[in-house]
Amino acid sequence: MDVDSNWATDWVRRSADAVAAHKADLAALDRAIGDGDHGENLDRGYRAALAALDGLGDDATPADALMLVATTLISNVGGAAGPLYGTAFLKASGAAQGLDELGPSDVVAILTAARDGIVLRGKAEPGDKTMVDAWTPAVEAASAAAAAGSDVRAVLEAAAGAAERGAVDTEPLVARKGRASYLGERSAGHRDPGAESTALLLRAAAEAAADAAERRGS
Amino acid sequence: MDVDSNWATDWVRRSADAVAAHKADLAALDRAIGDGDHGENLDRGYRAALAALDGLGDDATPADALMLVATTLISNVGGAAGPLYGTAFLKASGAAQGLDELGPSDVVAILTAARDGIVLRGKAEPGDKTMVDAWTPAVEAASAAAAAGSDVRAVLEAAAGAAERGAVDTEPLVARKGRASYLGERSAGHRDPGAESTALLLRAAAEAAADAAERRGS
Amino acid sequence: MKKLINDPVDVVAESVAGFGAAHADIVRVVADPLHVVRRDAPVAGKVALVSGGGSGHEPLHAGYVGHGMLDAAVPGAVFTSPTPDRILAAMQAVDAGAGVLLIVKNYTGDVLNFETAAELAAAQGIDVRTVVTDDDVAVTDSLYTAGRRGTGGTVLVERIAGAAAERGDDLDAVASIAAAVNADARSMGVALTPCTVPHSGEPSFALAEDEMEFGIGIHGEPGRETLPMEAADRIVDRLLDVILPDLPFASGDRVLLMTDGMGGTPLAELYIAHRRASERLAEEGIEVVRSLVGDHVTALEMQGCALTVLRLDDERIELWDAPVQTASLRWRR
Amino acid sequence: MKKLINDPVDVVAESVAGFGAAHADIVRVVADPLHVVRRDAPVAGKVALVSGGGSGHEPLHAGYVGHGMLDAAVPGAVFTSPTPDRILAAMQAVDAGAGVLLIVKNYTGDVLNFETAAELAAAQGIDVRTVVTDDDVAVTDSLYTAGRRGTGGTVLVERIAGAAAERGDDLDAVASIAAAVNADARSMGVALTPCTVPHSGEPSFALAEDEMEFGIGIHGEPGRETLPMEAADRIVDRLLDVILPDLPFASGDRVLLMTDGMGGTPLAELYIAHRRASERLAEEGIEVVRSLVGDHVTALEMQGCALTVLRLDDERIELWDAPVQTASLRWRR
Ligand SMILES: Nc1ncnc2c1ncn2[C@@H]1O[C@H](COP(=O)(O)OP(=O)(O)O)[C@@H](O)[C@H]1O
Ligand SMILES: Nc1ncnc2c1ncn2[C@@H]1O[C@H](COP(=O)(O)OP(=O)(O)O)[C@@H](O)[C@H]1O
Ligand SMILES: [Mg+2]
Ligand SMILES: [Mg+2]
Ligand SMILES: [Mg+2]
Ligand SMILES: [Mg+2]
Repeated sequence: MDVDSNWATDWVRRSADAVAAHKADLAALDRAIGDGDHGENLDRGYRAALAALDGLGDDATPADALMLVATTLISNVGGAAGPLYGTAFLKASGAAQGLDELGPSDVVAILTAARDGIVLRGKAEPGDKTMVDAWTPAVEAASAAAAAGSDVRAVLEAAAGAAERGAVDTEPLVARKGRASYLGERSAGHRDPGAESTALLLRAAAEAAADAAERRGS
Repeated sequence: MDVDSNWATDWVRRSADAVAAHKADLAALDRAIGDGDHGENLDRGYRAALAALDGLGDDATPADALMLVATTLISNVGGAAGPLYGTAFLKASGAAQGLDELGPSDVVAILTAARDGIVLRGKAEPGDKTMVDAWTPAVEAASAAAAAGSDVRAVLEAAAGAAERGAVDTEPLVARKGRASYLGERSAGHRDPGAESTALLLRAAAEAAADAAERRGS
Repeated sequence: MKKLINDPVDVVAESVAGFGAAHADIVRVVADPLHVVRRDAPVAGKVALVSGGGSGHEPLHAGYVGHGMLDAAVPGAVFTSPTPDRILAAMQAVDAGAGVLLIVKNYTGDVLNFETAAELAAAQGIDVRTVVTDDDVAVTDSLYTAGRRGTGGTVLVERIAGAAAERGDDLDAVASIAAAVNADARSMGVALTPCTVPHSGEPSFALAEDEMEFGIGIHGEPGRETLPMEAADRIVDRLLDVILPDLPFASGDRVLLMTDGMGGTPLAELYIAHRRASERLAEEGIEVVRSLVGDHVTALEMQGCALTVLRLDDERIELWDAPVQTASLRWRR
Repeated sequence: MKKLINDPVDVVAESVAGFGAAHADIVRVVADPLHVVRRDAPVAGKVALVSGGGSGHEPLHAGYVGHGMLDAAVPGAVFTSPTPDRILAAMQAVDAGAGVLLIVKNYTGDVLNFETAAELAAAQGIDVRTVVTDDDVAVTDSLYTAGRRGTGGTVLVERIAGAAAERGDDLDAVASIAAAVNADARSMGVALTPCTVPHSGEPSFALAEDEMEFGIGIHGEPGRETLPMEAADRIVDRLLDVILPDLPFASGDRVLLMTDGMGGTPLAELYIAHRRASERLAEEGIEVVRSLVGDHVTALEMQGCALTVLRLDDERIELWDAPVQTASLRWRR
């Protein structure tokens, strides 16, 4: 089964919950190799997004919900993550344009557009120890799952799992982009906060899809 | 037996040693009810006085030595204690004027002049929890000893003992002069640093007299 | 962590409001989207200078808004770049048609948010140039990192370019003076204590009683290396050992020497450091012709110091000395 | 205790030397006996203002030497009044025959040392007046104590009396303006952390993580009482609850509001406090017509803040606004 705008808004709500619940963890990761504000920044952004959801009309499409997340994050998060996540959701919204229901390949297109947006803005390569190291395996796993005939729920499950592994895999890396890069070798041994938050957001997407499937009884 | 200018210069040396040895204790007392600089200030002054002793001619009188202490303390100690001790030694020097040998009544006159100088400058009364509370019993004990026919050594021993008891007796008092007075009731329970340093200086005076007596074999 | 604050969420808004109340003769504060503009903005015919960045570095940047320096400052959350909507609003408020120069400290967040704002402003017909400051020599490898950070040199860029704009230079000229000042400035700092972001409550890093963080960043991000604590003169020499060969500064150069606090350093200690730095530069035949000592680019209550050396020439000296009237830098007005 | 110093014994000498190097356009430093004079001293025909006190309160007093403020400052050891020989040397250096006004903060040590210096100067034919500042309302009982302490109000006295001297007022007039400003100023401070005197190495007092020292003195001497830590607005209200009824300040008054750091407080926090203080004064119908926010009278690296409120009239406003050119307070020059 496919997902619709309910999934998109549920994703926002679950993302807000996850970020709020892990705010302190993200702050601690960012304190270790950055400046400690990643948890607070994302939380401020998602609280604003949650509030903004009320303004979304009943006829809103998934693209509308994604666009709302994009603009809200851009004007509330700040720091590096604000424009990066903002661009991700902006591009994701573009990829969802005109669609009321999203199938497995649509979801892959959305995730790919999001990842490409981040790379376009931030110019990080895989292995630079950034959120790209969670997004890239997520996109790959999602593509593989879709190619293998999985449904949306399984595609997002694959993406979330890969992002989580990708976040863990940033630990030995030496940062080459963002604030952590100033630490050079000393950045190794710590997980990248942006990769961790990416894993949280994609897990929220998967849970929203699982719940949608459950509700529709499939 | 009486004392001469050797006693006066020995007093300076022993005072410098005693202050250096108890610098940290005086600092701690002053930190509790003041600003913690009393030890350092007096130590700076007595180190300067020690250095200045070299400039004292062979024909220097006790009054010259006391004057040298006065001017050196005035221009090196600063804070409240600098002018107070400075005035004390200035007046003490005046009381010793013209004398090469000091007998019991001369020593009483010197201590009295010193105490009066402090009261003149600082306007503290007995019981205000200041150095006056060490000087006043010291003067009284010295007078009593001299009146009873004691020699200089015993007179100064009486003064030192009384100053020490006077310093201890400042502990329950509430300060009414100097920095400690800002604490009001909270100043009770702490010994006054200036009273304590007075006890150190008078103990040094007594030891110098004892040593002079020993040397002369009396 | 004890701080003179109310709700941590309100720190920036309340602080900027207090700033506006204290300096109403110089600035105007707009609460939403939050930004600070000089009282008389937009100034007809003048190129406008806009800067901004995370809060917690006060007086940077709002303290430098006024005649002869910035036209607007855009504060972000503590240690967090401001968002593009605020930056855009500030640009719109101060543009007088002569264009806007953005002065951006080189941190990924600042660069990305100001870039977005610049795109939006350009789309509205505002003529925009951007100078990214990157004077911090603590970052060794600019190729495999986000590049050198913008620190103390930013204040000097704001001042000298601000004076050029006040003199009537056009956008390209102001931008090129700003870029040249940045290119001739070098900075490096050391922290003796960490700082604590209000909403975090945890110190930004750990330092033992006998350690210092050498090459610290102004966001409390750990520095180049943790070294044993040393005497002030030795610390200053260590900083200059990195700073001087980098440009390089050479015998005969005239420079501005800035000894900057981190927020929590007693001024008396900064002068001790400044004394050794001046002495060392004299030993190298470098003449300190202008000095600036105090808290200019801070990291909350962090203790330590940063040195900035800027090569001067007659024009820069003239611009430096020109009238300036801001909350934190003021003379001849 | 980590400090940016060399040998603790050299702290004051090295710091003042660095100060002199940084501000050679404004001051001249004499190393022995140590004092700081304005570059163009003695100024013909002008009444000279001399102040001083223990070091550790920077920028007080050396930071206020210059046109429109002090003619000389005399630094003592850290938290220790300077000795009479230094004070006398400063008076001799700046007296231009029109007399010298001594501005002395009311601490036993300062009063006694300046008194001695004044006697020596008078014996040399210098016309001397003394104003003892005692604006700190934290001291409740002036009869059975050394009396109220001089704190933030001292800066305002130095500034306004300095402008009067620059205007050409004679010694009696300058002294009476100084005394009147002191009489109309009220201050009180609170510390969140203690400070550590360099040669001592021990914090001046102990404060738990949830405590503050209310009515702190600027030498880190314990305050009126130890209270549980509170939000900034509540702390500011507590301070004003003591300050305002004391003069008393009344609805319709025009005032200068000074929100002072203790040395280690981030500027952003001072503005948060200033915001509430301005708001509260407005609530009471008191109009804040001039503001001063920052580190002016500090206690090394102590964190906290002090508020000073001074009643203004047209003349004081005019004197306040007159040109001033010192290291730490400067405008219109
Ligand atoms: N150039 C970049 N490309 C992709 N991601 C980046 C880049 N720079 C930083 N990031 C991500 O941003 C995260 C930090 O975000 P955040 O703490 O909000 O910003 P800041 O570093 O400005 O404080 C990093 O953990 C990293 O994942
Ligand atoms: N008015 C006074 N009369 C006599 N002694 C005083 C007076 N004021 C202070 N003292 C003495 O000075 C001592 C403090 O000296 P010190 O610490 O050197 O000066 P400060 O208080 O200026 O730091 C007190 O302990 C007290 O004995
Ligand atoms: Mg961060
Ligand atoms: Mg003391
Ligand atoms: Mg940040
Ligand atoms: Mg003292």
